[in-house]
Amino acid sequence: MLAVIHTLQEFMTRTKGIVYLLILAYLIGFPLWWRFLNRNNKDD
Amino acid sequence: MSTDTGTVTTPEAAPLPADGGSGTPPRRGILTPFNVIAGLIILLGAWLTWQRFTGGLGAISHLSNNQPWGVWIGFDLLTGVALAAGGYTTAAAVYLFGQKQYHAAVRPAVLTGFLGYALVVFALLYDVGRPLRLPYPFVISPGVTSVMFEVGACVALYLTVLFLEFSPAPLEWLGWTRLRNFMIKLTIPLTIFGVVLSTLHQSSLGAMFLITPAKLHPLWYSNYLPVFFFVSSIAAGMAMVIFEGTLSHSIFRRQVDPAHEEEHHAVIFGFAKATSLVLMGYFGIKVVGVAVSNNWHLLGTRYGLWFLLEMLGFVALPAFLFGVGVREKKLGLIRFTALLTVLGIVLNRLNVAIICFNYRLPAAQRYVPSWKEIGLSVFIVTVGLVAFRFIVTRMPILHDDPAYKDAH
Amino acid sequence: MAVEKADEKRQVRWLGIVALLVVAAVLGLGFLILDARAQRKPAEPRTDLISLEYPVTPGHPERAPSVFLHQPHADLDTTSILAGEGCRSCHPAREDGALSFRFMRLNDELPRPEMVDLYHDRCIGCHTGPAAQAGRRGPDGCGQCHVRRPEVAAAQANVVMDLGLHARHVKAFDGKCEPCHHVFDEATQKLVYMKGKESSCRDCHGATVVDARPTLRTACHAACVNCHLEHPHSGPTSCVGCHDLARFLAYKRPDPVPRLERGQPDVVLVHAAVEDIPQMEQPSVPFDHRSHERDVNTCRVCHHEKLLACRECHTLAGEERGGHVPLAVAYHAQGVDHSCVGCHETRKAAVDCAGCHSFLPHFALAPVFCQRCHSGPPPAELAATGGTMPSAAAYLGPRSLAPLTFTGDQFPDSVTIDRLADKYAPAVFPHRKVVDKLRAGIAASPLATHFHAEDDLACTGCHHHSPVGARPPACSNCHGQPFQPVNMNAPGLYGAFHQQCLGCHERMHKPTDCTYCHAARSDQAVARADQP
Amino acid sequence: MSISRRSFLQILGLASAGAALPTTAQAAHGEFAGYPDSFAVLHDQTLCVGCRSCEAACNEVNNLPAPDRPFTDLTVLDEMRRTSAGAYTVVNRYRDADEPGGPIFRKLQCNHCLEPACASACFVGAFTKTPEGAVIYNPSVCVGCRYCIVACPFNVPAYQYHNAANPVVTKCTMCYPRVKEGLLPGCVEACPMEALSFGKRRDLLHLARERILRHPDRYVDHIYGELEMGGTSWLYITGVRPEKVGLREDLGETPAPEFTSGALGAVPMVVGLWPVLLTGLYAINKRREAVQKRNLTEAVEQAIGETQAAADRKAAQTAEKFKKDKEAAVEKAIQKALKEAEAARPKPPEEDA
Repeated sequence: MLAVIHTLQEFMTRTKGIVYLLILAYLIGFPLWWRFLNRNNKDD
Repeated sequence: MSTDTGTVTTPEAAPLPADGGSGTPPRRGILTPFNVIAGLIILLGAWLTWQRFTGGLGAISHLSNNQPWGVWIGFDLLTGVALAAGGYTTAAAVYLFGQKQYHAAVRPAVLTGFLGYALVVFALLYDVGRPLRLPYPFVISPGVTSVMFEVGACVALYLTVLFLEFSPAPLEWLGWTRLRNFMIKLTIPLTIFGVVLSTLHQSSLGAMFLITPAKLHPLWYSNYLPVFFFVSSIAAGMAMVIFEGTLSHSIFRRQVDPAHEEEHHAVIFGFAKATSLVLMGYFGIKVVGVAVSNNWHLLGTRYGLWFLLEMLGFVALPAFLFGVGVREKKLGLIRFTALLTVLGIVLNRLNVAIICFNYRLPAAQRYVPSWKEIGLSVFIVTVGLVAFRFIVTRMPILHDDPAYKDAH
Repeated sequence: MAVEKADEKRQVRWLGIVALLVVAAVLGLGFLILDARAQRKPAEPRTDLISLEYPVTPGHPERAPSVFLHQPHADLDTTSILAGEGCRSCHPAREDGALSFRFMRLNDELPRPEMVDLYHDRCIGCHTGPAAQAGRRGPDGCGQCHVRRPEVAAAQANVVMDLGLHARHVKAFDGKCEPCHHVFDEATQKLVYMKGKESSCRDCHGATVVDARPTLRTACHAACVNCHLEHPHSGPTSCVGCHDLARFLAYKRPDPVPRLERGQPDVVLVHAAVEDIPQMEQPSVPFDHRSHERDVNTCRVCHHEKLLACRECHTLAGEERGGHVPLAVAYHAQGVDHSCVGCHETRKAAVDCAGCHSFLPHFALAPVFCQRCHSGPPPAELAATGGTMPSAAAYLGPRSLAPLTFTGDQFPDSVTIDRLADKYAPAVFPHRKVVDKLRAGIAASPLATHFHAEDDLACTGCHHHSPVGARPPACSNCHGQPFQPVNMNAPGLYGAFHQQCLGCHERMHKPTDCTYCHAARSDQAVARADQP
Repeated sequence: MSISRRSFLQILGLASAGAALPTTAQAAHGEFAGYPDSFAVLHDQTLCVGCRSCEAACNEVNNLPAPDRPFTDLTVLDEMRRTSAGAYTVVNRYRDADEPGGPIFRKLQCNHCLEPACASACFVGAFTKTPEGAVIYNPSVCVGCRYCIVACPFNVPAYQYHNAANPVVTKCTMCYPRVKEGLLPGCVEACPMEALSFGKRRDLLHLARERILRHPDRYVDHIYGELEMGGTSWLYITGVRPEKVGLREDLGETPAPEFTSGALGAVPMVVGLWPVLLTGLYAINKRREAVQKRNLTEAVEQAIGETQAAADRKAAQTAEKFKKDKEAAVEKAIQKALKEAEAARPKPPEEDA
């Protein structure tokens, strides 16, 4: 499945690309998780 | 504790105009000296802009194939971003670290930050060969292996964050209360996201030079460059808050309400102590930087002396003077030191980008900025000052809008 | 309240000024040191510098070696300071009246304290005594002589008594060898002259004193300088006279250099030691000793240790006394210039030879060349003669160049190379003129003549990698398209022509600009017309 | 730069954040061998005679702007030149003809690194290292930020500073289109001395080693570009130290992308941890403020309660006292009235109160 990686540049392009997508997801998920954490103790 | 406003001899603080400052201050005619000079500079800027976008980069700059980045990157971008760090440091201090007593300093700092970043992007439009393609890295073809991709993303995002953080002031001025209240609710997440973004791109501006060990002088090149740039940006931000606070409280004293005035001293002393702490830490890690690469022998060369000047004269000295200023409660000394720290950051960024870059090239091929480049930088700073004055004299920055007593 | 603010301002100003002064002082001082370090000029080379230092005894703190300039002191010769004694004020006289070139003593063996006192008393004594009275007080402080970073550096060229200079001395002593050459007679423990045993000083005198034999430096000075002093204007007596290489080489030498007669043979039959002859595989080599003497400037080039035959030290298997270098290696060693093959190799760099030889691989000992040298009687014959060797002269090779074997149409006057003509007109290669020029170069050198016996060997300079013959293969047979993986080493035809011709022109100092070989075809030709 | 990438991350203090930091993966992978069978060029500097045919060919093949001085004018070599917007390659003379040993020339152009700094630095990915070996540039995405020119350790890329409309970065492309068609790069084809050999990088390394072995006195035993900056596809064998012909020997063997991989590796860590730390801090502060506020309000209420109780008690006491006084007063008044009545009856009231 994984194409053969020949150069460091190719390797970094692939890995950093995926990392940036993960960052995007994380930044969206974090506030949602925070709201989920504080959902029930409304009065706090 | 002496409560006077330091060295500036001010008449008894003029009572606030009746309408809470939202009305325009009494105008002393259009031709004040500031306006005249600013007008001339803006005209000059316009002419330079025309030359730049008809004759290309070479028409107004000494940028060359050996030195592709000049004063616009070295000063406007690197120094501008570092000095605009006041935004996230103040916001973090007040909202996240619970330093409510500096509450008055938040809005001016966020304004300075926002204008700073706006100017950086404005300057980038001139420096980049194809300004219309600036969004390409995010939409057309991302080059994720580049540190500049990360810088570009963070600066763009942080500019929006700063705009949102700053938005309550104009909204209050416009009276759009419902939107304003919504923005106020966003303050905390925006501040957190702002600090994250700032950490990233302040450090990545340094990381951009990691790729050129062969061209940057070993005393300034280090694997710690990102950490150096980030820590020095904190010091720069706070020093800028003190320096900008001093200026605006004297120039725009009519806008300052007594509450802000009162907090202003607390801000100056508190920030001075914090900056002194950060500067001493920065000095420590820079010495470690020299030790780790074993560059002690380079201190004996001409560049070594220049490095010592930067470290002793513009990092250790301000840290020491700040300490004395805080202990002896000397307002004047703190203001002078804030200026010294700001100049130190300008020197460090120019060293990394220009003065100690391409240090092996013979002197004849080294870069010297053309007066037009410097003229354009002055034009950009002037545009920033005019915008700053426009905003501060209209919007509730240095005073609270009475309609929103529950203020932030 | 106003007062308090005033002195606060004053304090601030004071503090700022003091801080800035400190920083400025540190940096100013730094710049001064840097400038001083940059200004320091490099040490001046002096041929008359003698660095006086006693061999360091470990654990004993030593001062830097002291710097002594001989010439300024020698110049005092005529002044009153040396009170008429001249050189004797430092160089005491030996029993035979000549000067001892050891300072204030006749031999070297002096313990450290005495040596130190000897120098200090004499030097400082004179500096503060007679010199001071004459108004030229010399240094007397320790640091003035024991200079850690002296501005002068020793630059004595070690010179060699070459054959030319030797011939001049022989004429001066009208043929007698006794004045310089001596042998130590064990019996009488004295130096005597022995006819036929004259040899180089270096055979006995080395860098260090060995069982009472003085060092080469002492021996040479004692012999040469004393002699020059005894006979005024006979030769240099100051350090710079010999130790300045340019000056030394400029001394007049007889031209041509007459042969140094020391009973050496004209032609030698080179073979292993008599008892090893049966193990020899190759025939012996007739060696023209006389003609080789003209090619070297001292005997030491070949006789690099002792003035003896090679086989005395280098046995077939290699002995300790021969540095474990077997005889065959001694003759054929590559990379050294005192073996036969090694020396011939260095001659190939000459301008007349470099054209071809820079392309040919170095040290390629092709079998065809063995007979060139090994043309003497085979070992069996040598063994049969039982010791008396046949005269070698008969076996020497031809002296003159054989005429060209190719004549008529087999040997074109010129060749037009037009296969690649494009931007430039075809190149006309003056074949005969070039070959004649090469032959003239070969004929001029006996070495070349001997090795290029069959003259068509010179043809292989260009017609390489193919048998010599009337119809050598065309260049394009092997050189076609460049960078063929099958043979990456062979350049394409375009590259082959230029590498060969331009390479040869460069090394033989011939013109290398494009239009020398072929006129430019395009309009630039006009612009080219005015070029010299 | 003597510390390695992994220690750099620890120094960032991220390792101490407890997260088991995965070292950047390629350290585990070891070196990358690069594209197999990629082409390269070997420049034998000792063969170069400085005739500038390569410059002329390069100009023609890439139809670059005409130079101001013709390519046959060799006086241009009197001063050092570098690649520029109009010239992908230049020949420089590093030793004059009259110096001992004669003139030395060397051709300067892009070295087509195996791990190009320009490709790593470009934030729109305009530079790519092709499997054929050439490093090519895509002007259609280039933003003109010129970071590639900063990043190139050999100072090769150039920029069209005087083109306002569509400036592009210019550099040698190893004649990528020609190579794709199986032709030779322009300069290689034009070089009369064949000082430029074109072929597979593997074969050229063998060729270079063989030439050095065959002529030990002509070459310095070093193939420049075999390892420098992680290896390049333009190799040099020289007759003098590479430094003397402008080939820097202090660049090291670390490929350019590795210099910035440490810093880039720290980015996701910051994004991952800073929000947690800051939100936590904010939550703690808010909680502390809330607790303080609650304590404050309790204290206030308590204070109010006490004052209230005290006030009540006092009020009750005063009321009590007040009542007693009033009764006393009433009592006294009654007494007085009685007394007066007593006195009035026997005699008329002589003195009034």
